[in-house]
Amino acid sequence: AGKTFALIQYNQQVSFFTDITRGAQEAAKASGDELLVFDANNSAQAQDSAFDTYIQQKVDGIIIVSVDQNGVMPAVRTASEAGIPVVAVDGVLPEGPQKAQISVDSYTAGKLIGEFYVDYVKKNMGGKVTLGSVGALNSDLQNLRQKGFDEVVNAAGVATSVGVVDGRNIQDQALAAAENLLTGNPDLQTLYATGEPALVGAVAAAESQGRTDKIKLFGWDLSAQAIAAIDQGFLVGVVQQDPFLEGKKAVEALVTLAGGGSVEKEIKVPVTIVTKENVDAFRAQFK
Amino acid sequence: MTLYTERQSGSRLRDFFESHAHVLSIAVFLIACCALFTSINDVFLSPGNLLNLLRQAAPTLIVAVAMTFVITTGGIDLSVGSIIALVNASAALLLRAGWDWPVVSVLMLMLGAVIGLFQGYFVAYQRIPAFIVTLAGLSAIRGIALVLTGGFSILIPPGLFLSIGRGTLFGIPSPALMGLAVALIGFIVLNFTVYGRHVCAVGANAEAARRVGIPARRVVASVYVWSGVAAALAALVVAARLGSGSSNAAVGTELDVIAAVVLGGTSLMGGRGTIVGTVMGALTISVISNGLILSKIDAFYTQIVTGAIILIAIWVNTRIFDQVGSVRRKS
Amino acid sequence: MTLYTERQSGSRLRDFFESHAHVLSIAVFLIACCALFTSINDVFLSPGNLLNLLRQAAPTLIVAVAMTFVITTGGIDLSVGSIIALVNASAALLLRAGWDWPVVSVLMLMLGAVIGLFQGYFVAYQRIPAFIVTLAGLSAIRGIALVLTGGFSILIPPGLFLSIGRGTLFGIPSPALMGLAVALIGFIVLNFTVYGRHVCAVGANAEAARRVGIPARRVVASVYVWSGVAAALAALVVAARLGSGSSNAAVGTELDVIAAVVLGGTSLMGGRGTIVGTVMGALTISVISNGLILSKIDAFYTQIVTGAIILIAIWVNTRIFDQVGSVRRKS
Amino acid sequence: MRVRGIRKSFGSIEALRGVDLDLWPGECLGLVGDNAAGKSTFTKILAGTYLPDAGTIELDGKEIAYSGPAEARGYGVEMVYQDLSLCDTIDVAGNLYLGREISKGPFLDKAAMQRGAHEMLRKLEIRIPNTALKVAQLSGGQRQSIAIARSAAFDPNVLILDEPTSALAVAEVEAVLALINRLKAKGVAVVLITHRLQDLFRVCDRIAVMYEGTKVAERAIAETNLEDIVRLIVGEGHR
Amino acid sequence: MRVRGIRKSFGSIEALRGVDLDLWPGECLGLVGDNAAGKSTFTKILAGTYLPDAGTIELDGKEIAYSGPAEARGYGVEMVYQDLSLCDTIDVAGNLYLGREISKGPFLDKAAMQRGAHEMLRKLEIRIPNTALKVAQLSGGQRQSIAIARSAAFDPNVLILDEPTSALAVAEVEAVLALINRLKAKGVAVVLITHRLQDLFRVCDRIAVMYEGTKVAERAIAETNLEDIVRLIVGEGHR
Ligand SMILES: Nc1ncnc2c1ncn2[C@@H]1O[C@H](COP(=O)(O)OP(=O)(O)OP(=O)(O)O)[C@@H](O)[C@H]1O
Ligand SMILES: Nc1ncnc2c1ncn2[C@@H]1O[C@H](COP(=O)(O)OP(=O)(O)OP(=O)(O)O)[C@@H](O)[C@H]1O
Ligand SMILES: O[C@@H]1[C@H](O)[C@H](O)CO[C@H]1O
Ligand SMILES: [Mg+2]
Ligand SMILES: [Mg+2]
Repeated sequence: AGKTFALIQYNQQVSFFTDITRGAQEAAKASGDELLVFDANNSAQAQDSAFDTYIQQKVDGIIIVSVDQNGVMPAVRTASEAGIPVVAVDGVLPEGPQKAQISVDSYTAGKLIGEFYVDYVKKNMGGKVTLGSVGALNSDLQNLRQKGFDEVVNAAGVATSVGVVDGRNIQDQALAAAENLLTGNPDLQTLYATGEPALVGAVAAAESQGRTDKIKLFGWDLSAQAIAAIDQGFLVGVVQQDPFLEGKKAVEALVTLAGGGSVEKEIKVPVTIVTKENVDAFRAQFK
Repeated sequence: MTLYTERQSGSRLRDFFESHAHVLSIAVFLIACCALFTSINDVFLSPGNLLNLLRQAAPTLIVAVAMTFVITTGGIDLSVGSIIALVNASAALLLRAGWDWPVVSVLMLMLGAVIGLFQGYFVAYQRIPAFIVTLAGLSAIRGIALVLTGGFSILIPPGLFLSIGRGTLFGIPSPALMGLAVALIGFIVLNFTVYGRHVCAVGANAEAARRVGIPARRVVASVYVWSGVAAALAALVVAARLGSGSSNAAVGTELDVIAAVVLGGTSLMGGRGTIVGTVMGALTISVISNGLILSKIDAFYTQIVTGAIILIAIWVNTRIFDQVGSVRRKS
Repeated sequence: MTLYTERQSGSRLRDFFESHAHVLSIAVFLIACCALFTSINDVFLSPGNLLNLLRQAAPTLIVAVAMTFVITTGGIDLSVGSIIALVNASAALLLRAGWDWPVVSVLMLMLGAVIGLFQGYFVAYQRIPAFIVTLAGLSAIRGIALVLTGGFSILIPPGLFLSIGRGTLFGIPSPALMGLAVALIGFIVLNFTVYGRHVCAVGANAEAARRVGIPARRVVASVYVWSGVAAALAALVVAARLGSGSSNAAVGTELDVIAAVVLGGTSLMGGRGTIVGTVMGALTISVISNGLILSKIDAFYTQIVTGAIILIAIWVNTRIFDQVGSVRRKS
Repeated sequence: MRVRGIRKSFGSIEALRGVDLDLWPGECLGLVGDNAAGKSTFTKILAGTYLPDAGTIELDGKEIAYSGPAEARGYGVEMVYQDLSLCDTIDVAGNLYLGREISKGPFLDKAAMQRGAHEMLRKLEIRIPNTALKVAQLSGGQRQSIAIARSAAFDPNVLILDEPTSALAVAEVEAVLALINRLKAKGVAVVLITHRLQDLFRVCDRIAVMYEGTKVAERAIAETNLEDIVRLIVGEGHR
Repeated sequence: MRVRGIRKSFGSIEALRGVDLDLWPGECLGLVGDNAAGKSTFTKILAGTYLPDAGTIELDGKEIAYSGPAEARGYGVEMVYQDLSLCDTIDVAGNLYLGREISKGPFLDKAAMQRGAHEMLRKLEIRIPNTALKVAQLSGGQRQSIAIARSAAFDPNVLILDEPTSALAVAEVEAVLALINRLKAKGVAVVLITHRLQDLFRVCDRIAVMYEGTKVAERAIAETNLEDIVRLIVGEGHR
């Protein structure tokens, strides 16, 4: 107890990240340690600078939710050389001195939702559909989610893609892009969204175009809007990571390390594909 | 040799072309874009898509009309995207807390006005460059939205509020109607009222305006109030369309809005503004992003194509202006 | 009654204060910020942290020096963040493909120059507002970076290149040295060369400059070349610092850079620029973000505090200027 | 109007070092002096454009402290500035009515202003074919005419003219001098700054001479002549 | 210099409707005309600032087509513009040497320019206490003096003065007239636009009169007088 840890965040505009922060804060409170949070607001450079500053400040451990997985490595090495343990959350860092990686592997999980999608299309949609995607092309992770998903879906040959539009990780941009995708493809049957802003935008687009009865959505990251859409039935499956747990485990790992213990290099957190069946378990979280 | 003749008064039509060259050329460009996209994809001209287009353009359009006033005074407002985020988040929070939607709407417009007044005060009365005041606003105001939402996107409970964004009247989407109404009001105010004249005067020569007794500072402050109110209105539309409020809304919108205004032919130097041009500028931007998706351009290329199209639009604009206008006025 | 006396020539010191008021007041503000953060946290003044600060400020500083030239001509360059992204991504790709780092570095500076020249051409020779040209650039150039990287971050293989970002000379980080060198060159060029004089003249009165035979268009085009080159240099620093290239780098940097320049006292209206002010403006921005981290401000509040501090800095600046300068010059 | 002890500095330059002046209705005061004597600065203070560092202004025996030119205009003080102070992007009629637009409710009555503008220009014998032209497109003399027409149009009590005829052709100068005489007859107090000394003798009742920020002499028009004024301006023989 | 058939329109306004003019070294040509006659537009074309819509300019018998004012300056054509064309944020010395800075390599030789500036101003009897002042801070007459000093300083072949004395006080006007006579003696061709007709008779050899975009008359100074010129300008009795 009484240690100071720092959490270097990606941004604080998306529930996913805020949940990591909350989980970390709760764990820190429980162990009686101080947690400093830095919001990089999507900037890799700002994360690098924050590392420098925290190293000067001689914190006892750093949690990094990286914007650029490769771009934080020099800072991670410097921190480790200064004797400060680093734990990575969410973005998967390359091989390096970080003590632990707590995340969902986006590529693998992309494949997972891909398999779920293939399954669903075969069972409920006659095995052959059209597919559009709303991505965030500037996000490395979300591109991996697209890649994993596409590979599985293409291999199964169940969908003809009409293309990916760029929601830029901004809700209203994603909405406009999704709307245009829908009007441009009046018979579109399925839509895949790779992150929270994209999914929120896609849900709103389906509603505003009055297409909720003709289209099925799949995507990433629960939100209140997503739960409502699941209830209405047009959002079929959502990959839900457990960011709160990730944040919590990250602090716990640092506490262990600071106490001289050791932790597993890869700390697994479960992903769930949330559907109508299991959505109730998540309601409380998004009130 | 000593033949005293008066000058012929030349063609008024030529004067008309010259003084409206900017607006005419963006009009030509807009039509060209529409023709191009129509030829690529027949969905483009479908009524459904056109209504879509209007609805999507509405938030940008609403803010751009007010921004035309700001830019006409020689100022700029970089904070509009952040104001949208803050109002949009606040509205969602209040609605979720059970407040009535008319109350919330009015309060939100007032919030926009207050923010605008605050910024306008620093620009007009403390003479701090508008770029800086509103850049500070850009950072701080979104920061407030962040604090209010805690980074979560806030669901707006179903209800009448949502029809601000999703309703239709006579088959026309309500955001489009609001956009057109705002544009019409802006057009009348800028061109036909004393206030509009004062806005131009302040932008053309602030010191001269002050010297003839125009309340120059009050006029300058006021345009920021309008851009605050317009951003708030746009925020209500965005919130109602998304059915949620988030501090993540409208990132970067200020640049779209300013691009719309300048594409339309309003001068960044102040003194000269055109609402008709702004409307077409805003539509052009929406048409481009809509048309590119319909044309199934690879999403990776949309940013490149968008940038290129804006540059070409303005370039053609300048060229046409130079041709119609005084040929080779300057060497 | 008919007493003919000459005016006393007043205190030169007062003139000095007046004409340097902006720079003096940002200096005062910077010192005040440093004092404040020192009192909150003793790490702030530690040599390690100060070197950190310099290193962190370097990319902004490098671009801000060039931007001072651009703004002094009355222009603006919104594309610098995107140029950083493109160069940074291209450099990473070339290095990964096994090219030698000196070759890559030179090529990248040339790439920056070419982009700047392209934009400068449209601004100077096609007379399209700089705001629009570089706004189009902001979109298109980052778009190219996106296409090149496919949206993924590119790892730079270990090697000498990385020392551009991480090396030290006499204990001073190499980015800091580059930043200071660029600032020194900028200072000399702007204040003591014929070219620098022409940059001011073009910004003060472009038509007058043209009339006295200054190659006004060439001068205007040139400043965009410098900002392109400076952005490329900053990109190399960033790439070497992070050991990776990404199309996501330096989003929004243009606003930081412009804020640094204007905080320093360069006028957005053109004709008056100060490199010393720019250096202090860039340092102030870095000091604020560094100091806020050290002060353990809740992350949710940093944006608000940053915005507020910028506004206050300029406000104090204006106030002091008004005091030192002609008191109540205008009513 | 009674002005006492006006001082004004810009940085190290003491533009005005204590200037006193009296002005009576229906009279024209000529204000002359070398370049940079402080004439423009002084009259700008009278018109409320600058606030003085020291000194008082009394109007009809009451001391007034302007807060700006709008207020001065409220007292009926009008000025033609040396830099003209026109809005380039606004048309001729708009500039003539700037700050005093004819309106129906909040709306501009453009037709009435165009008509009124024609009338104003006609009275001053100014030939501008089209009052809908932007001011930026006019010649130097035309621009100056507009500034003069504007200042004279709204029944001022005090009219200050800072080198109003510098860019005007012969006939137009005559028209301005005639205008000044008309206004004097109506009881307007006129201050005329000019370097065309011969004009002074055609309209002025008194002449004040400034030198390096002070008033060095004041002469009734009957007591002086051109050579005397020139000598006073240059300050020869007085040092 | 031989100029033929110059035309220039701005939108619907035909500023120049075909103007011919000859100019000889060592002579001063007065160019007069009503406001908006087209004098400034015409001289701007001579100085390369505007390109004509039609017409030719010959210099020493060779036809030249300017591409801009820099080129005209190259031929030794200098002009004082009616709007002065100064850079407000640059100091007095800097404005005097604008475009022709004294340099050591790429570096400005500021000391030499300050010295040179003092010299130039002294020659023209212009009193500006401090050549390091920004031009924005100067009075109207001081600004005009600087524009004149600049144009005359670098041995022009053709010097065009567009109302150079409009804001000058008596002594300064004299200095400018003396300057013109000095330059004439050196073989410079001078074009003087002015509304102070009496000045014409002190320096000009010929007077050209413009009216509504055309040249309507040309008179040798010996053949004419003030009344004649006034009549020519107004166009009375010729219609
Ligand atoms: N805004 C200003 N800033 C600094 N100095 C100024 C300013 N305005 C005037 N001055 C200075 O004040 C002095 C008086 O200037 P002013 O314009 O009043 O002269 P003036 O008598 O009108 O001359 P002119 O006949 O040339 O117009 C000059 O030395 C000038 O440099
Ligand atoms: N840039 C321009 N745009 C449009 N019209 C112009 C422009 N410059 C001049 N004109 C028009 O050309 C005509 C001639 O103007 P010019 O300035 O040459 O007159 P001038 O003889 O110099 O008059 P003044 O004695 O008043 O200076 C005027 O009618 C004017 O309105
Ligand atoms: O993993 C996270 C979240 O899932 C969210 O979609 C934002 O981007 C990613 O980094
Ligand atoms: Mg004056
Ligand atoms: Mg003229």
